[in-house]
Formats: sequence, C-alpha cells, structure tokens
Amino acid sequence: MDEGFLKEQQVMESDLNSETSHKSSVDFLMDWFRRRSIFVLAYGTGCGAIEMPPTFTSRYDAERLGIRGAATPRQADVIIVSGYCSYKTLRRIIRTYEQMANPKYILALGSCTVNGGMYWDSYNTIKRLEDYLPVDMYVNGCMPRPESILEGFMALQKEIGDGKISSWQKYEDNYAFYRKNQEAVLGQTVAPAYDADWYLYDGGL
Amino acid sequence: MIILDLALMLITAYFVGFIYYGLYRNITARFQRRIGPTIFQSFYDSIKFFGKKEAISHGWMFYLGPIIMATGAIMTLFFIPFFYQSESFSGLSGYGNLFLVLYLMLLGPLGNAMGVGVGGNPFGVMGVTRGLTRLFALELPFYIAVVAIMSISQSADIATIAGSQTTINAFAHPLLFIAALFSFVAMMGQSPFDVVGAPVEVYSGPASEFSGKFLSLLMSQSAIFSFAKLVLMVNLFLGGADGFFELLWKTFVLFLFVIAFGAIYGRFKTPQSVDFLIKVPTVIAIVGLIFATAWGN
Amino acid sequence: METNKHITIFHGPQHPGITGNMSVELDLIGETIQKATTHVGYLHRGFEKLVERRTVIQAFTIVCRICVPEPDPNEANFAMAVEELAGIEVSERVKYIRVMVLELSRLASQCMWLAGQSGSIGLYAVGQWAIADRDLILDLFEELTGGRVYHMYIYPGGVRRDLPDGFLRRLEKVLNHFKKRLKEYDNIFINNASFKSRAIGVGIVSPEECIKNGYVGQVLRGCGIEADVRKDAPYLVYDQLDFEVPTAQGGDVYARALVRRAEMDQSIHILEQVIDKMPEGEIMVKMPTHRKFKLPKNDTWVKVESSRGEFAYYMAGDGSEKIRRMQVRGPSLVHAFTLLEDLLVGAELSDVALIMNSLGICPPEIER
Amino acid sequence: MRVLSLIISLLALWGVSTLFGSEAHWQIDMGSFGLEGVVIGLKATALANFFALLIAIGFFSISLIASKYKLSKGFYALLYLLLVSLFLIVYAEDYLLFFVGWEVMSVTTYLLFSYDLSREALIKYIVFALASAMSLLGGIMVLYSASHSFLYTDAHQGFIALSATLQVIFILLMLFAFFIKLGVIGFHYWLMDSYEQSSDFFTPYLSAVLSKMGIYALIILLVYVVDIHMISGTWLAYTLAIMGLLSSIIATFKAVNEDSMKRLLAYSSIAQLGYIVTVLSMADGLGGALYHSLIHTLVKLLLFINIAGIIYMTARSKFSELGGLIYRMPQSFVLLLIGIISLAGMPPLAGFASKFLIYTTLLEGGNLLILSAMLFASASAFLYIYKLIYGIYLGHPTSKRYETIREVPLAFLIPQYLLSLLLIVAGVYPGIVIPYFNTILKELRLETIPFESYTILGSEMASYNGFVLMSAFVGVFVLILLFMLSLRSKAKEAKDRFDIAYCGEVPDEGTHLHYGFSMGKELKRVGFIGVILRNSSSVFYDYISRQLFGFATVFRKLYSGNLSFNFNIAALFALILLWWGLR
Amino acid sequence: MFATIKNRFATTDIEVKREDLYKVVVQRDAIFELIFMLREQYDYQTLNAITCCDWIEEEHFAITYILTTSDRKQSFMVQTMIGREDAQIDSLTHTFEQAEIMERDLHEMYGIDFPGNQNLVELSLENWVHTPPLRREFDTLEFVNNNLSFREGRDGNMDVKKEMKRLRALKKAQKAAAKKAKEEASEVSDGN
Amino acid sequence: MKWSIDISGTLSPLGILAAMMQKPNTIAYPAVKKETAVGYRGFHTNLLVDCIGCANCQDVCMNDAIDMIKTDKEYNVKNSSQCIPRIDYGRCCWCSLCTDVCPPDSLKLDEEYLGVTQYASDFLYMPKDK
Repeated sequence: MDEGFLKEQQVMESDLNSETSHKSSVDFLMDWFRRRSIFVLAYGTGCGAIEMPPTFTSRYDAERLGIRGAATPRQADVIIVSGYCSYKTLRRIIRTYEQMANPKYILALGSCTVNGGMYWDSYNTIKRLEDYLPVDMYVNGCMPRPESILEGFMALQKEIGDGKISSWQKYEDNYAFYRKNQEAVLGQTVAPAYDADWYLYDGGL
Repeated sequence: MIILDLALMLITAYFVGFIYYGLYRNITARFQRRIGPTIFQSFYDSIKFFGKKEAISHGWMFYLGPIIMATGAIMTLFFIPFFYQSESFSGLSGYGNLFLVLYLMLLGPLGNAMGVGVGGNPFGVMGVTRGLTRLFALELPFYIAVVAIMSISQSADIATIAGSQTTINAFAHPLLFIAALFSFVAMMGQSPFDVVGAPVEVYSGPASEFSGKFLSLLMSQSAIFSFAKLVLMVNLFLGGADGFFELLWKTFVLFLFVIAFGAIYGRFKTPQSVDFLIKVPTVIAIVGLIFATAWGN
Repeated sequence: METNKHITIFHGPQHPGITGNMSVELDLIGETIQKATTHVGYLHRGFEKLVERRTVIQAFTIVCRICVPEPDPNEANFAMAVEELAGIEVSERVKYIRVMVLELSRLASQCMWLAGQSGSIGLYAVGQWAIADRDLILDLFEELTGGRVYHMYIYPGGVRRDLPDGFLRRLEKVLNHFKKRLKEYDNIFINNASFKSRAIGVGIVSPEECIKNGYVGQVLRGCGIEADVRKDAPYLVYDQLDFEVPTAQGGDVYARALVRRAEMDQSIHILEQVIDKMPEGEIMVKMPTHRKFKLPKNDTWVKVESSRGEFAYYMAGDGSEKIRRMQVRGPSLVHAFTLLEDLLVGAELSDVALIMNSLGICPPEIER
Repeated sequence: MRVLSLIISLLALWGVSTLFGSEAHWQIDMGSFGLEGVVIGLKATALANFFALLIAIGFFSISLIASKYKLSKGFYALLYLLLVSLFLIVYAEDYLLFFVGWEVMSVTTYLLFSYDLSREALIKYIVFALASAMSLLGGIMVLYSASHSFLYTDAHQGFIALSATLQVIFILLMLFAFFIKLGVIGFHYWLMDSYEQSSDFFTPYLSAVLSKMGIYALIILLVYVVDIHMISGTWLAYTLAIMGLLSSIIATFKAVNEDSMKRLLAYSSIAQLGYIVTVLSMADGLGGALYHSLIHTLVKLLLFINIAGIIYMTARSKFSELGGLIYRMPQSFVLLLIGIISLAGMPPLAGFASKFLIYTTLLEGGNLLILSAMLFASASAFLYIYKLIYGIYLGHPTSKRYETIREVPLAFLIPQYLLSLLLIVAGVYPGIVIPYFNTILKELRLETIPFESYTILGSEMASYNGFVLMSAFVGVFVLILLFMLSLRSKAKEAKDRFDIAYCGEVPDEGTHLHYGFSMGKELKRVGFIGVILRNSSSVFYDYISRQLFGFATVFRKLYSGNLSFNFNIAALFALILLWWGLR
Repeated sequence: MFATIKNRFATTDIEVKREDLYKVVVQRDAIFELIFMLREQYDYQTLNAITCCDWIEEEHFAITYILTTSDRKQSFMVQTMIGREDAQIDSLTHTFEQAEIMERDLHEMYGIDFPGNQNLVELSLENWVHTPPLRREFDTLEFVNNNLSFREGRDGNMDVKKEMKRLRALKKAQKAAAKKAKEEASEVSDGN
Repeated sequence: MKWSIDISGTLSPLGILAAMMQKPNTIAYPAVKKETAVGYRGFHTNLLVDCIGCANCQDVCMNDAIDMIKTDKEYNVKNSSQCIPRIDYGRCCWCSLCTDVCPPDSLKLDEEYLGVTQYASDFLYMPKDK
C-alpha cells in the first residue's frame, strides 16, 4: 500500500507514447485538438458546483487551458459530476450524458462520487457513481479546491491527448451493465425507451 | 482564376475571422481581469468539433441547415470586395451589388432557422424568433444609413462606394455612421443586443441542438461572416482599403469597438432591443439621411 | 389554458440560467409566462434524517452543507440552538468571532449574488470580478478555519480555532480593498443603464404580501419594511454594534439589488467595528465528548439573518446524545415556491434568471 | 367537369398566347344601340396580354387541383363566368366594358363565396364590393362628364378638362374602388374573412389573380387617365406611396400575429401588393410593378396551393394545430421553401429580381426614405415567413395523427412543381422577362428597363448576374455538403423527436413543444408594433355597422308585419314619386 | 394575552423560551381558533414555519406552527399533538398561502395528510414508494444497505476493542508464560 | 417596454474598459502555485511513534471513513491495539473531528490536498507518517 497518492503522480508523469505509437497522424492531431479544447457542461449537480465559479472565472481562469463552459449537452465534452447525486439528479445526469456527442468524458468531484461521502447513509443519494456512468477522472476533496479541479482537468487533458480514454466506448460496450444498475435505483423510468438501443445504431451520414 | 481568387478570399476570411475571435476572447478576458485563452483557441475549438466522433442529427433538413448558413456566409463574403482598386480579392463583386449583399446576409440565418426548427427544440426556435425579431429592428437604421450612402455615391456597387469617398463616410456623415454602428453591434450579436443565444434565457438559442461538425460549421461560418460584415462596414463607412494592412487595422478598430461595447452593457430584452433600435439609431439615421441629401449633393 | 397554444419548457436543472440545481417548469405563450411550477429535490440528501442518526457533535459537521454558497449561518444556528437547549453560555470573544465569520460569509455570499445578478443580464465582467473578490474572503476563511467553503468552524460551545496572528490586520486590508471595489461595482453595475432598464419595475412584490406570506430578507426590505433579525431579535453581539438596516422602495428587482448593495456596506462597517472591539477570552467552553454530550427534552426555534433573509432552525432534544428533530427553515423555501411562482406569471422568459437571482434562491436549503 | 375546366384553362392559355403581339382590336360604336357617341372596344395591348397571362396561369393552376374538390356544376359555371369577366376587364379598351367586367367579377365572386363563407363574411364582402363598384361608377361618370367618351385613349383629355376639385374627386373615387379590391390597409376589412373562409380551391385564385385586377386598374388609371409621366411630386404619388408603405408595414406585423395560415397569407398579400402600389407612385416604377405582379402571382399560387394541400390532408388550418410534417411531406416542404424564399425576395430565386428592380427604381428616383421603409418591411417579413414554414412543417406535430400522415396528392404537387420551376428559371435568368416588359413600357411610352442579357438584371447604378449567383450558390453549397459528408465525424440520427436538449428533462407526448402559435407574440410588447397589433380598422367598421344597425332598427320598426299596411305605404311612396316625376 | 390564551386553549403553561419566543401546547381542536385569534388580535400575521417532530415512543407527532408578528420581533410556537397512525390535520392554506409548500413538505416526509391542501404532490423525492423517510421507523442505513452497495476493499478493519482485549490477553499470556518460564526456570534452578 | 435616456448610467460603466490596463486577478495555476494557508485541512498524516491505536478517531467519524487496520510495520509500544487508522477518501469530509479527539495528537491534517486519479480504488489512503 502506497503512502499517499503515489499512483496519481505515476499517472501524470508516466510516458505513454509507447502505447499510442500506432495512432494515425490524423488521430494524433485530433487528440491534440481535443486536449486543447474542452467544453464543460453547465450543470452544477451538487455542492462542488460552488467551486466552479472561481475555477472558471478570473481567479483561476480555466479558459487559459482551453476549458470553457457549454450550455447544452450537445456541445459539451465533459460533464462534471460535482459531488453527491440524488436519484432525481442522477436521472438527469444520465439523460444529459447520453445526449452528449462522442467522445465525452466524466469528471467526478469529491468523496461522494467515490463511496458515498458524508451522505453514505442517506436514503436519496447514490454511493458509487461508476456503477451508473463511466468515470474518467476523480478529484479528491470535500469539496475540491479550484486547484484540484484544474489538476483534474489537466490529468484528463493528458489522457485525452494520449488518446487513452475511451470511457464512452466502455459505456456503449457495457451498456447492459450500466443500464441494469441504473434501473435498480431509478426503476424503469431511467431513460425513455428510444434510448434503449441507441448504442446499437451505427451509420448515418 | 476567379476560383483561385475566391479560394484565397475564403481562406483569408477563415483565418482572420478565427484570429479575431481569438482576440475577442482575449480582450474580453482582459476586461474581466483574467488572462484568457490563446489567440487560436476558437480555431482549436472548431477543429475539435469537426473531429468529434459523432454529431446528432434530426434528419436531412437539420443536416442542411448549417450548410445553408455557411453557404450564405460564404456567398456574402464573395460578393464583398476586399479592396476597392485591386482586381484580386474582389471575388464576385462585379456580378452583384449592395442590395444583393444585404439580402445574402439574411439568407444564411433563414436557412439555418429551418434546421433549428426541424430539430424540434423549443429553445432553438425561441432563439430563432428572437433573432428574426432583432433582425428587422437592426436592419431599419442600417438600411437607412446604407441607402443614404448609396444615394451619396450614386451607386450600389460596393467597390465604387468605397472608392468614391474623398473624406471617409464615417467623418463626412457621422450620424449615419453612428446609426449603422448601433446596428452593427446588434448584427455581430454583441451585448446589449445579444438576445439570440443568451444562455441564461434560452439555453443556447439556435445552437441548442447542434453538435459536433454542425456546431463547428456554425463556428466557422460565424468567423467568416463576421469578417465579411467587418469588410462591408469598412467599405461603406471607412473608405475601404487598398491593401491588407489597411484592411486589417480598419476592421480591427471596428471590431475592438464592438467588443468594448459588448463588455460595457448588459443584455436588453428582445422587445427592449427592438424598441431601442427602432427609436434611437433610426432617428439618428433619418436625421443623418436628411443632412446627407440636403448637403451631400 | 388552451391546448397547443402554449409551450412548456423547463428552466433547469441543466440550464445556465438557474441558481443551482433546481428547475422551473414554464408554460409560455410567446415568451410570456402563463404558469410557473417550481421543482426541487435534485439536491435532497435527507439532512434532517441524517442529523437524527448522529450525535450532536457529529451532526455539527453536516449542517454547513445545507446551504452551499453561505454555510456559516447554518453553523451558527446549529450552535446557538444546541447551546440554548444545553444551557451553554459562550464567551464574548466567541460571539465577536462568530459575528465576524457571519458577516464575512454574508459579504462573500453577496459577491456571489453580484456575479449571478450581473450574469443574468449578460454583464459577465462584473461577475468575473466579484467572484475573484469573493475568493479573497475565502482566503481569509481558509486561514481562519482551514477550509475554503465548508468551514465547520462554529462549534457548539465556541469556535474551533483562535484567530491566527495578524488575521485582523489582513481582514482590514481586504475590507479596504472591498471598499474600493464596491465603488466600481456601483459605477459599472448598479448604476449601469442597461441594468436599470432591465431591473426597474420587474418582479414587483407588495409589502402586504411580504408580511402575509412570510417573505424575508431583501424582498421585505426592498418593499421599504425595516426588518432584520439582527435588529429585531439580536443574537450574539449585534445589539452592541452600530449598523443600519438598509431599505429601498419599489419592491422590484432593482430595489432588492440596492438593498443588497447597501448591506455590503453595512457588513464592512460591522466588520470594522469587530476588528476594533475584538475582546480577549476563551474560544471554547469545556465540552464533553461526543458520546456524553446530551440534549434535554426540550425544543426551540432559533434564527439568524443570513444574506438572503431570516434563516431559522427548529430543534428538539429528547434527553439522549442525539437530536430528536432538527428542521431547517431557510428563506428560499417560501421564496422559491409561493413568491417565485407568483412573480413569474406574466413575466417574460428573459426575466426568469433576473428574478430568481434577486430573490437569492438557494436550492439545497429548500429540500435539505 | 374537372376535365372541362382543365381544357378551358388550356384554351385560355392558348388564347392568351396567340394574342401576344397580335394587336387584335375590336371596336363598336354604340350609336346603333341608341347610345350616341359611345364607343366600346376590346384591344389586346401588351399590358392587357400580360395580365391576361396571369389570369390564365392562375386558372390553369387551380384547375389542376380541382379534381380534389367536390364542386357543384354551378360553381364551375360561375368560375367560367368569372374568367370571362376577368378577360373582359383586361382586354377592355374603355371604362364601360371595364365596369361591366368589374361588376360581373364582383358578383360572381360573391356567388362563389356564397358556397363557403359565413353570412357575416359574405355581407362584409358584398357591402365592400358594392361600395367599390358604386365608387367606380361615380368616377367613370365624373370622367365621362368631361370627355364624353369611355375610351381610355380619350380619358386623359377628359381628365385634364376636369376642374381641379373634380379631378380630386375623380381620383379619390377611383382609388377607393381599387384600394378595396387590393385590400390596401384600412380597406381590407372584407378581405381577411373572405380569404380565410373561401374554399381552398378558390383562395389561390383570389389572392394571385383577382387582387391583380386592382393593380391593373390602377395602372390603367395612372397611365391612361392621369398620365404617369406627370405623377412625381403630386399628392397622388404621395397618397399611393404612403398607402402602399402603410399596407406593407402594418400588414407584415399583423401577419406575424395570426394563427391561421390563410389569414397570414392574406396579410402577406396585402403587404406584397403594398410594394406594388408604392412603386406605382413613380413613373419609372411600372417595370418593377409588373415584375413584382408576376412573381407575386406565381408565389401566391404556389403558397396557397401548398397550404390547400396541407388542409386537404390534415383538415386543420391553424399553426397551433399543425407542425412537424416535414418528414411526412418532404416534397411539399421543399416546394413551400421555394415559395417562401421567393416571397421573402431572397436571392438566388426570382423573388429577389422583382424586389431588386423596385429598389433600384426607388434608389434612382431618390426616394430614400421610401426605399428604407420598404427594405424594413421586407426584412420584417422574415418573421411571418418563418412562422409559415415552421408552424406547418417544422417543430413538433401537435397530433399523433401527423406521425403517419401521407404526402399530399399529386394533383397538388404538379402545379407547385411547375410554378417553382418558373421561379427558379426566373431566378437564374432574371432578365428573361425584361424584353417583354420593355414592349409594354414602350407601348405606354415609358422609359424602358435596361436590358443586357437574360442573366443580368439592373441598370448602371446596380446590376446583378442571376446565373453567376445561382451557380456560385450551388457550387458553394455542394462543396460544403461534400466536405461535411467526407468528415470522419458521423451524423448519428436522433432516435426520436423527443431526443432534444431539454435541460436534462424528458419531454413526452403530453409536453407542448410546438412554438407555432407563440411566434411573434412578443412583438406586442414593442412600442409602435404593439399599437399596430392592438388596433384594427375593424373597430371603425364595426362602429359604423353598429350605427347603421341602430339606424336600421328604427326603420325596422316601421315594418309592422301587416302586409296591407306596408302595401299602403309603398303605394303612397309610389304616388309621391309619380307626382314628383310628372311635375 | 397570556391569560386569555391560557384560559381558553392551553393544556400547559405558556412557556417563555426567550424574550422573543413563546410556546404553548394546545388541543388539536382548538389550534386553528388560536392561530386565528393570534393573527387577528395580537398581530401574529406571518406563518413562519410548520414543523413536525416524531415522538414515536408517545405515539404522536408534535406539529408546531410558528407565527411571527408583523414587526417581526415576537414569535409564537403553537404546538399540538396528532396521532401517528392515519395522521391528519386540517390545512392552513386558506389563511396562509405559504402553508401549502410547508404542508407539502411534511406530507412527503411524514405522510401526514392535510385535508384542504390541493397540491400535496411530491416535492423532493421522485417515485418514492417506501415509508416516508422522516418517520422514525424508517431506518435509512438499512434502506441503503438493501438498495445500494458500498465500495469493496475496505476489509482489514479491526474491532479495536476486541483487538486490544486480545492483545492484552496475549500480553498477559505472554507475561504469564514468561513468568511461568521464569518460575519454571527458577524451579529448575531451584531444582538444581 | 420602457427605457429612458440615462446619461450617467450610460457613461459610468465605461470604467470596465480600465480593467484592460490593470493586472489580471488570475493565478495561472500550474505555473504559479498559491500557498495554502497554515492549518489548511488537507490530507491526513499520522505520526506513528505517537499513535496509540485507540480508535477514538474511528468512533467519532460520522462518515464511517476510518478503518483501523494492521500492517506489517512495527508500532510504538504504547499502541495498545497495534492498529493504525486508514482513511477512505470516498467518505471523508475533512471535518477534522478525528484530529480533535486524537489523545496523543498524532493524527493531523496536512496542507497537501491534490489528489487526482482515474481509479476510485485509489481513494483508500494510508496517512503519511509525519
């Protein structure tokens, strides 16, 4: 068992180029642009939303790093789940997440998304976000400081740039698993029926 | 030959437009006491969206909406000459005139409105309605000013108008220029007239449903279109340009003014902005028109 | 309403124009609102249940989460309720420190409001500045309490840490900075023609309604009624401090904005007095461990003035180490339902964010 | 019957086309009928031929859709009578035949209306039609008193011979008559209900052709009687310009607020005719007026036939009850799109050509404020134009039925295809009709429109090339389309119409999402537009009708129901009259 | 005022909790009359809150109406008890508009019915089918354990008291063993 | 819609433009790092030479975030249970009650706070020994 967050440091510092060498140059370029430009969905799902304003406004100015807000899920790349999710919110988060265009990422803030946090015995919040949606990056804290959030974004950017993250792919591949978990807490009303087979759809113009 | 000319115009407008948007974000950031993104940020955003793995479509009309909008923007660009004397960078302006440009400017938004409408998002349609409502309000003072300019130059040919200004129109007919500037701020979608995509009101407005490459196309056309509008304003009121340097600084000054205006004032409601536009700038424009026709000729 | 003629849209929860995670369902014809229905519960965590499961001391850490933008009134309320039930008397110094914390938090919360209110009319520069200024206060909090947002500082029986060295001097510096900034905000926001044209005459509340329906805070004071818990039922040491209760006439969004702006001045004024008068003394009475600390079987109703108005707790003990019942009555409950639903009828879609921000609705305290 | 109407319409088309350039002329001296010195005649002038062509095109278009309507024989008979009366109007060479045609047209229209219209709408129509006819008759009499001839060729002499007061009275009487037919704002009281309630089969004709008779009459008045060369600067010019502009602006904003498709298009007609009336206030404006008449005829036929198809399929005529039909009726949608692009005057379709001609005329004439106001009205039109297409085809269907509805029948599509083809051709070759207009203008001794080639329209001051415009447009469009298709980013079809970004909520069948009714409602909050929208000329007419009604009630009381008593009174009247006559 | 209320309604003494807060407990039938009287005669014009406290041992809910004067300086807590089973009390919406939302809240959290309130739909919860959560018999931890799962990997947690005992015992045993060994050694040595 | 000409209201907001010339508020984070205040409640540390394994911290934690576990290491003799606390950062709320009740004051909160990971299992945290 490591002392502290050594693992996190490893993730951030390790050289992953060896794994990505098979990427075509277009992929490489696209990943670079994706990394440089991150649109974050404007959805304050929980208390962590209170540290979003400092992060995105002049004090910490996330736009320096190419991170900016997007109003609708259609335009967003990243959804921040900022802390606990009540069932009612989870339903909206799932809906919103499914409306985002691939590739899309989830940044989870705070203790609550990991193991229930201080609402571990609350009857109305979920305990582990990863059961319901694929989480790309966790940020530690209750609530995380803006620096932590930026650090989370930078780690996410690095992963995107390396083309390593494909959580949306994971979600589509294991949709049955996620769907089962979602239905377990939300009932059959989790998402409208038309979404049930959207992941099978392949094609279009 | 003309194809090459058009391609060069398009490429220039695309890159200059995006750099202007980068500057816009940077300068706005400075007004907001922050550092702001790199100057190429909008360009990165646009490429990223082109490279999104998927884009949600609501059928063929939805697909065509942004394309029509981009076509409208590019057509507008093609019919506005960059320089009043040069053969190159004059595009198709020999085949058209100012009336055509004024109408081409409306073509894209109307085409896109079809795409938005078919998307079925009520927020999008609200945004479009707001846009069309604002449109006629901002056109009134603008048209009066432009008509006066056309009458002064006795031509509806943009290059002729640009070239015929001994004193540039902004100084010769300041009232017309001021009226047109108000309209221009609205045309660029700047505060206080930024009602169309006001995020706290109508979500994302017309862009609510557009994702991936559609959104990117909209961003690109917006960059091109903004540049086209700037060039048009320079041609009509600032005496046109005779070289790239002149064109760039003139458009930039105009652009800076628009940014500053947008940073200072908050957003009007749609009826308020309509009311404002058809009162204040219109009265200014009519007075300017009377002055221009009484003394100009 | 005739079918098909109106449209239904949701304003929130995933919407940039909503204050937090809640939603308003709007029926519109054109952009005129015919009917508004507030939906909350997106943030429901069952605090009142969780508090019942924990001992008093354990519960103290959880209450600050009830209102995220302004956690300190919750802590103060909780501590005061527990102290009243358990019969604990805290020292003067603790009271002064608590006043300082409450006023700082009020100031921070008003900055947040400033950002939201200016953002609701698209004046983003003001919002960006205000949030950065709020961060200066959060820095002070970080130094004082060890936390930026959740302070967990006001403990039943006192406060958890003493002031660090030179804290008051740094506080004074921040206050001077604020005084300078507030003038700027006056010029660019409160006095801005575009804000006036948007805010004056929008969202009008009448004084009679306020009294009858229990509206509090700026809504009440914006109607010209001088009501403030700090004056009406002074707690801590507010009766020893000199301050005014600002009011404005009109009852519209602009009146509420003026009241808030004046309150920022008053907060600074109070903080300056606190700096001058800060007494020496103990910061904590001797408290038993958390398993031993028991509340008698009794109930009480305590209230403080939060930045949005009267914030009250009902607390009942049952003789055990746990709280039998703690009910939170934040100002937003009535504001978000009775008031907001009333005000929005007949308003335009553009006004929704403006009105909501002016009421200072904070969803987590509605649904707890 | 349907086949017969088609044959007749083809015959009419053939007949009109044979008359082109034929200078056919028929004249008769009515002296032999006891009317000394009265000459009446028919003449196939170029101008008359042009309007006759519009009549024939219109009749051909509606006869194509006739098969979808169960019309009685009487209806067809009236229709043919109407056709004859229209030809009579345009080919008449004198005001007498013109008046006869006008009267027959009014009466047959009334009879045609009587199949569909409500009693109230019918009364409105007939009162106004009679007022129009009486006023026309009065005007003709005034003119005849001076010229002692009904012929157009003598009219100018007669007009000059009139005293100044009589000139004013004459013009006012004539304008009143024509404005009612045109539905110029303030005189459009009858028009709205008639358009809304008349049979969908007949409305296209009503809007596209019958209203053009007002234009034709106005042109005759201005060209032959008043002499259009001398019009500029006169009070008549200002009246026309102001009434025309008021029509365009007010009707535009009124249209935005309508919920019924046909009423919206009715206001649109008023607005478009307003442009023509305005431009007729200038001597040079006739070319633009003719061009716009042509485009307006084509566009309105297209639009009204299109919505006739919609009403045929859905039995609904309100935006609040329609919506989301695009993927069920894609052809209709595209055709309507072509129609509205032309209506809006958007390049690259033909609508721009006519507006461009009007604008350049106004610009060259130095009528800058009129030009600005017209541009403003034209830009404002986008809102109702978008409402028209959104309310029907876009957005969400308001009924589950629309999710399985079929494309409109071919009978509706064929005329639309033909018309839109004409619009596209005229868009690519905007100069194609100019030579013909020039013959008309030459015939009327007016300045011709500069003509270079079929693709180029315009004068020295401004011109544009329709072919380059269209090819550039298509080229750019195709290039962008290819670019979009070649991208690796794939368009994923949304599975359901409710898959929209809706703030995280999920709309369903019960959620109202169609904005059709709401569009433009906010304009009520804007100062002067609110004034326009809140007030209506109907207030004035209602007041008058109430007064009349009150007056009539008094008379009503005279009629006691006792037949002999009334007979006695009638006899008394007769006696008094007899005595007066014999005296 | 106190005397009037005491004579007419009260079952207990009027409690003066603070100088700005009084409390009285009254019979369920009399409570609305008292509230109206306070409102009409003593200027308690604002209904601040309706609270409920579940006294499961005593089989009743304590419903408290908190009223405040129009100058907002005095508050009055009026309390009454209603049975837990089939709990219901009349709605106050006809008098105070804001009572609607408070009653809605209590209805959801305790399952109390308020006849006369038209809008008792769910407020915070969505599709809730279990016991109303704030009733004491609802155990939230049990609910969580039944419906949701926590993260694995927290094994290795020791019960410290047991461990201490075990260690102490071990130590004792060791000590005893050592002692024994010592003794044995000494015995051996003794034996030697 | 009402609006009226308001000269001072139109001109006074021009002050925004002055911000162009001023220094930005921004802390350019990865390049410039702001020191956290002394006493910031960051990650836990546990001075093993002092820890007595009393589990007071576990008892007071309302979030059930603290496990008392055994490791291979040797602890000081005073550690009566030979267990040390391990903290689940999927539960912790940094309230610092555990450090308040720690009898030897061995458990503390440090000023470090950065923790970013892709794996939720990384959130089981052994306090550093310092």
